[in-house]
Amino acid sequence: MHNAHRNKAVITLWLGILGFLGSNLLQAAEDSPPPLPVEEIGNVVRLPASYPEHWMMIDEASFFSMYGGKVIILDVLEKHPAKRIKGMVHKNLLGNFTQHPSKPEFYVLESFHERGWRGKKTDVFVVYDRETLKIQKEIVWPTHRMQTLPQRYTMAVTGDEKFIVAANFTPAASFSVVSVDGHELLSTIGTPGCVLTYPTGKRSVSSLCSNGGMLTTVLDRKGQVKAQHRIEPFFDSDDTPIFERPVIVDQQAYFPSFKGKMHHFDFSGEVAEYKGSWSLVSDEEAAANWRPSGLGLIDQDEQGLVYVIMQPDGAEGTQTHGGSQIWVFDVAKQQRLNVIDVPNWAITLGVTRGKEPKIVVTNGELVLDVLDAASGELIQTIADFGNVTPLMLHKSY
Amino acid sequence: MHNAHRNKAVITLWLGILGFLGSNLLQAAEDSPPPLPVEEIGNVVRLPASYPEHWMMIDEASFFSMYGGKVIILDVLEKHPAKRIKGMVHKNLLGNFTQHPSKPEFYVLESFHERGWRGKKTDVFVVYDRETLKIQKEIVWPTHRMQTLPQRYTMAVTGDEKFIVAANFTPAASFSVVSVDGHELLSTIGTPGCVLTYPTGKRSVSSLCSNGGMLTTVLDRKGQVKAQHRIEPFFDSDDTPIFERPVIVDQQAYFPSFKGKMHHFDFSGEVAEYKGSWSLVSDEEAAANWRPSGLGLIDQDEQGLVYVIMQPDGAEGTQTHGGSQIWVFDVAKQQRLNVIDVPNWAITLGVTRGKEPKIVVTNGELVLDVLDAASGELIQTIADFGNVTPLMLHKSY
Amino acid sequence: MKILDKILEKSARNVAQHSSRRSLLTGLGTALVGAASIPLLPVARASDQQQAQKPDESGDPTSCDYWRYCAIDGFLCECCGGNYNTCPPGTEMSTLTWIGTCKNPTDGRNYVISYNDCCGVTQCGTCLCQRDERDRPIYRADKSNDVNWCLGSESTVYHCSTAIVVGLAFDN
Amino acid sequence: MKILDKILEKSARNVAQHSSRRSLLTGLGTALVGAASIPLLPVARASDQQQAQKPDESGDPTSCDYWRYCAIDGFLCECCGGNYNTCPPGTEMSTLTWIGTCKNPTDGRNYVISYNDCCGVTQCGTCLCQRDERDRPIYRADKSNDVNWCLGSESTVYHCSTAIVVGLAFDN
Repeated sequence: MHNAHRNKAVITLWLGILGFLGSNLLQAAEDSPPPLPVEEIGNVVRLPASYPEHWMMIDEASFFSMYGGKVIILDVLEKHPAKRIKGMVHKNLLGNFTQHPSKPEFYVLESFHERGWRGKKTDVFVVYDRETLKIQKEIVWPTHRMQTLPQRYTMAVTGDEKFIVAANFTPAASFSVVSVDGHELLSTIGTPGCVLTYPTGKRSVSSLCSNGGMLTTVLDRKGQVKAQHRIEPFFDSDDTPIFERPVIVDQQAYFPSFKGKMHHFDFSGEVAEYKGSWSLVSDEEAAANWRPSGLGLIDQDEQGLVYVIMQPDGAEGTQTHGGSQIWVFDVAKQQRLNVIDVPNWAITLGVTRGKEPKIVVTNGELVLDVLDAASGELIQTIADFGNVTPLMLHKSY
Repeated sequence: MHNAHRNKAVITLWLGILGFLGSNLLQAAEDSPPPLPVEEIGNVVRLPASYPEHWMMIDEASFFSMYGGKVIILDVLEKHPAKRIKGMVHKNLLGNFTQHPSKPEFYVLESFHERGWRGKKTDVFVVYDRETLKIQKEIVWPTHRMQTLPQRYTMAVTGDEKFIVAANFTPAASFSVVSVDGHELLSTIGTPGCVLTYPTGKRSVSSLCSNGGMLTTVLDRKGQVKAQHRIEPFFDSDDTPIFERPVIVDQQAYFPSFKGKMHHFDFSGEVAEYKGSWSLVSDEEAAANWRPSGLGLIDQDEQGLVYVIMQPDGAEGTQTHGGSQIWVFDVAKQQRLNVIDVPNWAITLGVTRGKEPKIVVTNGELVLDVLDAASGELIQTIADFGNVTPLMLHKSY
Repeated sequence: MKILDKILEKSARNVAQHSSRRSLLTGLGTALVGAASIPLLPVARASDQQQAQKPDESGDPTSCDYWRYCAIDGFLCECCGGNYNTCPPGTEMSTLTWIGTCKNPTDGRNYVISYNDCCGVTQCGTCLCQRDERDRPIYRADKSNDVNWCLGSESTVYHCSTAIVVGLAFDN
Repeated sequence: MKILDKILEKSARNVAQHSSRRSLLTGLGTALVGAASIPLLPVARASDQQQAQKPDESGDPTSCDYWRYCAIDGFLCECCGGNYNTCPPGTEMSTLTWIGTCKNPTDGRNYVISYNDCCGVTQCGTCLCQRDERDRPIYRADKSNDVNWCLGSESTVYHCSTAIVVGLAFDN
């Protein structure tokens, strides 16, 4: 992190209260140190183009004042409370957020009324530069973006890293495609009955459907629709609902059901392929109603381990309320490796990048607990970082 | 308070989950009561054109998310926490607020950027209808309104009730004039070195000046400047500063100084007239540094008594930090009548209208304590009304 | 939910001056996925029937436990200057909604409840109530309360939620 | 201020997940009344002087007690990704400011401090610090911190405040 020096003349406005004169410096007693120098005005911090592994991007939904939503860039291992915040960007009215994995930029899709809450509504897609947190480009959106509580897959970057796809909901469902090169809006593609944008293969997008199936939309090199494929229903949206929030490990997607079944999709090909399901819970645990629960209830580390918030005594209606434990799975082996008791409930979790991952948890008091992923031990609790409702946690890149 | 019934057809959207048929009603067992009727959709509450005396207009500055500022209309005597809120209106980016004393309308002067925090800024003057809380008219403002922490006199209605005047700050100081009839912007009048809009006489506006004097601007019947009069300095803005927040009782204005001198102005004539000063504190109290302090630190009841927040051990820098007592004065007799120990500090106070006034205090935890003005006794504490920073309290009309 | 209630009630006390967090924050109003695949259906209004007995309902609409709120997730209009079936002044009631099925404990019948949001004023910010019974993710938008259902209103800004009886459920 | 500190520190604990209220909320940046009557004045920069001793300053810029903050009222940029004299990324430093005079306890000199706000990002919302020494109401805008001093910037949205040494005070 270094400063961008702007060579701006120091202009001070007030006559009479300023008495700084060069001659004063000369009059300083020889024994006393010289006075502090006049400092430059206009300096602004610059961030690195690639963020350290222990930073997280906190989606502060600002649920009580949605005009003030923001993404807070936070160093979750910093011990000094005052030095944890690295920067913030605005994200209006439950704006959507995603990041490019290798290019130093991220994206916010947000809505504005001409007068705060009234007047013409405009949705805009905004490209932020990671180093300056300045807007590189703004695209006026062609339709109504999806506006919900924060999700990881309302927007995504495609497998080839060349397109950003973003879900719309008017309430008819569609998604729009933006090029990474040049940031041009390329197309808007209807996905009747199916929502969200799970990156699939190189240039495909899968969406989850009301009939319990999946729809994969294949894009061509110009970001236009090439084909759409419907995958037959694999769950019942009334009786055996799943979370719309999968974890995707090496293009293998895992969608937990409300009751703890794990549905596996292969997203590595051009079209999503259903690979069956297995259970996160034993028969005993199922009888005790141990269930996945939470908002951002699932994430993975870079070693491929998957972390899921689990609640005991789950019931109809408690599916997003969070839980008291985090279960760690090797999803390839369909094996539970560890159980972590969280210190103070867990509503959302996010896992940092790197070989020594940390679990960051939005706890029951809506502040963050940082846990060591291996030992489960509490490293620190982070409150007071400009937060009110930090509902979703993203890795940084 | 009665409902505005909108005769809207009940349209329900979901096939399959609805099984309501008239025939079901007929099948109800004879012993059991009939089912609940289908209810109308689209009803909206209407408020009375004149609000009860025990309602207050709470200026929620929303200091941590200024896009979400609002005026909360609150019944401060209602015992049921859920029934205290009567309505809310938006007030963006520390918007200014004032009310017409006899016409069922109030005014918000607020600012919007085209995109929340970015893009073209527009200031707008908004007329709200008291009964519907709907916007009657919006005027795009010709310059930059004054944007500060809430004040009572950034806007005001003139003595003849025919004009609304509102302060600007670009940072050059001026005010603009809007007609009450027709709500037309009439003029913008420079007030070099002088700020705020204290209503004076029928159609004059006084402003407080950096040189320690006052400027009275006289308007003509068309809301144009007719004359400006400078009143010579009566305090030193460096050494004997006063609060810019007077109480105005029957067109007699009282401006407390930081150290407890009360400066009296006669605002009943065309031009403000300085009437000298007297002390709120005895020599002993002055020695103990009892001083006025707070944000909305002063208000009056309809019997003409004046209530001031006082702090012990006052010092340079504590002038807006609030205090532990409220002192009650008969300002005509220059006499202190009562001292009230507040339960939990006081930052701002407002007094309700009527013969049995209540003092509403924004306390040290930024929630409201309601006190009986006569006895000083705590009636109730009001938290949890959509508030974060309720920095200013206004009577309702 | 009991555990969560405890935690969040504790939290609510801590943030007393901020707002009640009666339960976890997860929703807004009501939505409509796959509008393309699910047809819209106007439903007949009940005719006013003259009957000896009066319809029967009890409970406290200021409480999150009120029977009509079984699938709600949002600020209760009852606390915001409106009530359980009427919007606060200055707001507009959404026409798009999501729907729950709740049992009236007094007459034992299941009713279809439409959770119409009130739109066009800054968030009410008090009496947050999250029940979520039979709430489904956004792929079943007809039952999803995580969507901002003010999307079809003049202003898309969410203020609070009502709970309106729109009919008897099938099983009655 | 000590009493208030106690009260507000208690309050701050209560709203820990909301923000620190290190002291009362009363201000934003710096302003300029009577711009018409007070001329603007560019002030000469200090030439870099080669001296044996180094300028001396101590204290913790993350603490509201830091000497430069004697007249501040706002969120400390030191906590927001910037520091005491540098704005956080993505913001713009205001050119209009208000000014205080603070004593450096290390060298015993009084310095003129310019409280330049950082503008153009939603409120930082932490490390609120209110000192207000020699702060004056808006009729003396040069010394007033209740005004939004982002008014002259590209965005008028206030994020946090810096405390920049711009010279020695007269009495040195």
